[in-house]
Amino acid sequence: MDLYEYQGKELFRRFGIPVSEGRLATTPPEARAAAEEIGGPVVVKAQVLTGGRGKAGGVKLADDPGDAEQKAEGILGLDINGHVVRKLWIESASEIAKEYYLSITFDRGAKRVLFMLTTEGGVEIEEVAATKPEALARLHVDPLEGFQPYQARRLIYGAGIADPEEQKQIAKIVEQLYRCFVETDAMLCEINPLIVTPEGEVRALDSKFTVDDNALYKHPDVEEMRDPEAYPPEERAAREKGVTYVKLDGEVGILGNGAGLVMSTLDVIALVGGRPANFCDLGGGGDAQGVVDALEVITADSQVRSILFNIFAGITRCDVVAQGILEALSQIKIEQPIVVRFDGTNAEEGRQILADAAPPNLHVEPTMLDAARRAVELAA
Amino acid sequence: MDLYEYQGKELFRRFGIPVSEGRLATTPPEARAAAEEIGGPVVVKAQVLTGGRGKAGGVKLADDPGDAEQKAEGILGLDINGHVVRKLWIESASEIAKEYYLSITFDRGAKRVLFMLTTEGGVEIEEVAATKPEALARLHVDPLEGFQPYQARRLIYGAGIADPEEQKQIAKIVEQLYRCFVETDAMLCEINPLIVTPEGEVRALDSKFTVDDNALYKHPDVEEMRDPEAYPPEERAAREKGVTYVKLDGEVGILGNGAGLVMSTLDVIALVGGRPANFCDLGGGGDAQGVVDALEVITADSQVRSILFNIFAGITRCDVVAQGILEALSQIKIEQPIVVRFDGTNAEEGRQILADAAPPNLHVEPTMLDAARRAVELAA
Amino acid sequence: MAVIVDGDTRLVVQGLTGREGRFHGLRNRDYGTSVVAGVTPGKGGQDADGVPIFDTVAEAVEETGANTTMVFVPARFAADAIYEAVDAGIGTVICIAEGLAAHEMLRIYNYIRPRGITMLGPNCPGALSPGKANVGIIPAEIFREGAVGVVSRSGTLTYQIGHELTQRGLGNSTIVGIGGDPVVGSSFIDILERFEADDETELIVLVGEIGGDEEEKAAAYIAEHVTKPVIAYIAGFTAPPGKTMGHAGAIISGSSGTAQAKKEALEARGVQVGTTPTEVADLAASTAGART
Amino acid sequence: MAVIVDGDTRLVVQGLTGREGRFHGLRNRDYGTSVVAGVTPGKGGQDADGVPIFDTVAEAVEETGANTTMVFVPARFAADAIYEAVDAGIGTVICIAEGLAAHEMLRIYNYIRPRGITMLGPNCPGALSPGKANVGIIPAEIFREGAVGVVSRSGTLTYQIGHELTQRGLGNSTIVGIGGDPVVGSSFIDILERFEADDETELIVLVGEIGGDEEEKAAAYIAEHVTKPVIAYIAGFTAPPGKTMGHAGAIISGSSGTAQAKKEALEARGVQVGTTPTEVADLAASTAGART
Repeated sequence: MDLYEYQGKELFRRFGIPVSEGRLATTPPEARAAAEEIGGPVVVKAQVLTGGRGKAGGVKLADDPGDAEQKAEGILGLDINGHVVRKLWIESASEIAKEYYLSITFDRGAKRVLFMLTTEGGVEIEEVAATKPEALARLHVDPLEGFQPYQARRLIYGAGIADPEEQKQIAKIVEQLYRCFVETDAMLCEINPLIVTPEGEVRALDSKFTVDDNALYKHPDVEEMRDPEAYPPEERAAREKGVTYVKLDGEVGILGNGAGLVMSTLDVIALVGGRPANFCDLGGGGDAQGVVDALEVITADSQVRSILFNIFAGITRCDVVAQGILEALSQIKIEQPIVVRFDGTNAEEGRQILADAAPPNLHVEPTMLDAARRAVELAA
Repeated sequence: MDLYEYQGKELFRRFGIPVSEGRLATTPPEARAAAEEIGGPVVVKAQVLTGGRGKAGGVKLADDPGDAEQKAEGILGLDINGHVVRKLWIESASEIAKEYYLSITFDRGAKRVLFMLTTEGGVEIEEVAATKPEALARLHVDPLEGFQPYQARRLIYGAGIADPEEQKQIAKIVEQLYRCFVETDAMLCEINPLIVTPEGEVRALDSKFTVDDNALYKHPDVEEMRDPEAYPPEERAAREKGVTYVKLDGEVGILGNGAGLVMSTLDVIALVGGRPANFCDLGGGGDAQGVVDALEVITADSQVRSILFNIFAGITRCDVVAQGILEALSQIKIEQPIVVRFDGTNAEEGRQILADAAPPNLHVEPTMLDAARRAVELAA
Repeated sequence: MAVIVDGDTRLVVQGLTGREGRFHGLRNRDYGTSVVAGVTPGKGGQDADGVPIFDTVAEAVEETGANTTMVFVPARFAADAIYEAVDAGIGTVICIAEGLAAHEMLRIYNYIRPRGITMLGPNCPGALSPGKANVGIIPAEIFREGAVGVVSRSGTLTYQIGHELTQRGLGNSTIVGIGGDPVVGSSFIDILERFEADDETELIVLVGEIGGDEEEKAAAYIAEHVTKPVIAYIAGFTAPPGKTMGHAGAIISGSSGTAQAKKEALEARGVQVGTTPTEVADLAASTAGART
Repeated sequence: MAVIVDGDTRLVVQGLTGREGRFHGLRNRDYGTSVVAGVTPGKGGQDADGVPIFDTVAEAVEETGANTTMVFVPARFAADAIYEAVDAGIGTVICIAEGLAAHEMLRIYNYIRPRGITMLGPNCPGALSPGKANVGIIPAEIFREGAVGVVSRSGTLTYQIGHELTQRGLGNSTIVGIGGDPVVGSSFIDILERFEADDETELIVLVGEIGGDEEEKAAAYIAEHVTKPVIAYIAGFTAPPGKTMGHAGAIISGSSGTAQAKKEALEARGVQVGTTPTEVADLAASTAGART
């Protein structure tokens, strides 16, 4: 789960990482009021779960409350990479002497926690990694060792930060960021830029924060930060029903069990000349109600012209999926043809159930490739 | 550092381990007032840093506040294994259906944390270990793994606790006791007995709690619990000066560098027919002031008839010790003869310093054995 | 020989009394796996169709000599279950449960790794050595004994490919699902190393997917250490960047971790990559044919 | 050969710029140890009498090829220093600092142990292989080369015994102080194993003290695995029960861990136990004489 800048900063603040004072606003008058409360010049920042908002005009300096209201007016409603701006973070404007970069991520490959620090902040870290790799201090941390002060020192000396006052502040921020990362079950906490003011104060000027979905149950306070409206309506509906669904741009609705098989099905559909309308994974335990819910989500997409069930059952059982299909057909009006391919656990039982009920417009195919071809034909 | 029962229970309470309501009292009227506040029958319990207070008459049931005052009168001032009772814990009396035992300790040998749980509580655990070892569930925990719920299950099933309500409460207590142990840097947390009331409620009825001296700097709240009056006055004075000193019962005052060498010196003194008056370790860095402080502590013991300096210097330097001896002789009136044996780092320089100053009543000997014999002779 | 599971496997099922645990645990037994025990706290002394249930894994190990566990408990209890198994002396952990908190699994990985524990999953279908043992949820009836070792990040996709191999007359030494979670107990490399050392395995099929760089690392490892032919498949060519595709593992961020990049990395090291499961099976069949 | 430290030791001193660290670090160098670096955060680029100082151990290792560290920082910073060294690739840690929090050291022990790190201390005098290298605070001038390996929980007591050995013409292969804190990186057994394998060592002197059961375990190990003669000494026969005698390690609780119990355990396994350092040296001399 991705957090908005202001939410990430709220977590930073709780863990003692210095951030600027700010207020949330969803309307221009709220932006004005926020600027008044904060006093002095403010920055009006679009809150969107995507990058590139600066270039898209989503961040503006405002000299006074009136100006803040005006800037808010201009930013609210902007479409930034498909994300419509509905929230603004009004923040006390900072004077910036230096821009650094600090992050902590979950390095899947190394099976370690990875810190990165560079004095080349304010730009994309991938760019720094590519063009000035020597400027980027990286350090892996064994989670069983946990945070140790030397880690901050290695980062700071590695990045070439020589000012003792900065060293002291950053060492503390590194430690608190580690705590923040672990105690919120984060996958990524990025501060870019980590600024140094002309007075030498170090502060997080932005936040990028991703929390592990599988650990949200431990953090109801973070779970509450979820903004359902940040996601496309189909995905929102799917999430409410517990279906793993990603909207794509084609005509063949796809439903399978297991992410790998579903991705492979998407690829095969493309290879035989079709376009997948979605990614939809019934998951491991797929029960009949899950099938009904998934079909409901898929058919809500008006682009869908045919539906392909590609099931290779292991923990899932084909008979249960077959029952789900029949149940869905009895509950929802489904006009698109359905192509079914069953293999694995109880495949014959599943096929038998469908054969016995013999619903119209339902086609059982013997192989994945056959089923994909048929679904593409039917969508044509 | 050992904690009193009431201090350990205070820590238990902070970590969510259920204890009975109680009040501290140092006089009989305070005991009465405490009993009044608590209401109902109370137990008046001597607070001493030693075991066996029950047999010594240090724990009494009181039916009402008047009785509590009377019982307090009888217990205050008792000498229990050399510890004079100065504090009482007045605690709401518990009905006891069962007595269990639960502890967590630092197992030096196994380099693990050790849990022990048995339903044979209320007696010394060594006795249970010796007579009914099968009744004692033990479990080692790797500190890098930390607490995991299965640990509580293994203990509970291992101890044969079958009642689900007890299982649930004890599982929680086991978890909280682990947290308490780790987060206070304890070396031992023992609950004996861990009682079950007739209503099925599980509660810690006693506490034995030892905290790592080397970690006290992290826990000022625990450090504050130290009761200087609980220690013999010589040891108290030594502690204030930062000298490691244990009072013994003989005539030869002993001062060395390094615990092993000092213990060995004690043994050698005994072997050559003398009796050591103390154990006193200058420690690793022994500076001149440390020598002065240590001599002050040793000579405060009126039993001391001669003083033996046994120094084999590594990190310590003999010249520094020699200067300390001269400084002490100039500052304190020392009537006892001093025998000095120097070897190791800067031994010659040290001997030279003493030879140059040539204080009266100071004897330099070439070997540990010679020095021990001389000191015993001089004490005779 | 086979790898991970074989005739010496003595399996304890953590969560054998649950609906899914019982269904698959008993299926594993029906296949011929020595399912010696189940563990469900509070149900010690009961049995599941004759398999004795214990309160703790330690008891199960002591009483039955179990050496392998299948973890079938809900994700929130899986970390505890894994530690319990490992501390009770179990050497091979197969975690079917999915959705463990990533930080928990990261700690487990770093805890068990230097202790020499073998682990598959979380979020894995298990391991099947046809004719010897099946531990997990792989539908064994579609596989037969043979010389192809399969290692995969995805469950059902593995069945698909294994199924197509079977249709071409190719059997398997072992089918290993390493799991789709962000951190899993074994990497492709760990399993490739075992297949390389395994007498029964003559050909290896590696089934990857978008996200991470395990396939790229495997490519480098294969070039250095694997003498047996390897055929690969990568799922997710049509996946849009920046979207999580079901598996927590299957996410592409920016340019790295795409199916195309993985395919190129593998091909650069001389590994043939099929574009569909069908093509993978065809490549395997022709490679196996060429060798015999 | 010698054990722990020898001619291949390349030493970094953590805390070389401190008063004690500098004194002993440079003494070690004067003895002939390759002291290649010092580490003090913020003093990188300086030098201590020609030994280059680095801000981090990682830099020191990279620049100088250090393989051993001597930790001479205050106790509160020692855990951090040890992790820093180990994570920078240092294989041998000698921690002179004393008084680390016991829980911290317990975690360090369990962290480094499966990683194959060798550690002496905390609260140890280090290791001296006469004629080869001295790392720590052992006064090297009183020892000479020879065939007696000494392992001890106590610093100064070790010097005493080594000194008496020297007076009897016996030299040492290595003198190893394992440290007096409740948890130390190496046990008697770890060092006995090394002495047994060490060509130069012909006789072993074990110096124990009251508290714990390391001596009892060593006795059992000696009976099983040590073919070379072992002479032992135990300090603390006159220590009263229940009192801490300086070393956090040296405490007797109840009946276990007494000097008498340890002596009996050793003698039961055929180990000669001297009652004074002098007697130990005499026993060693006669044993060595009998063998040559």
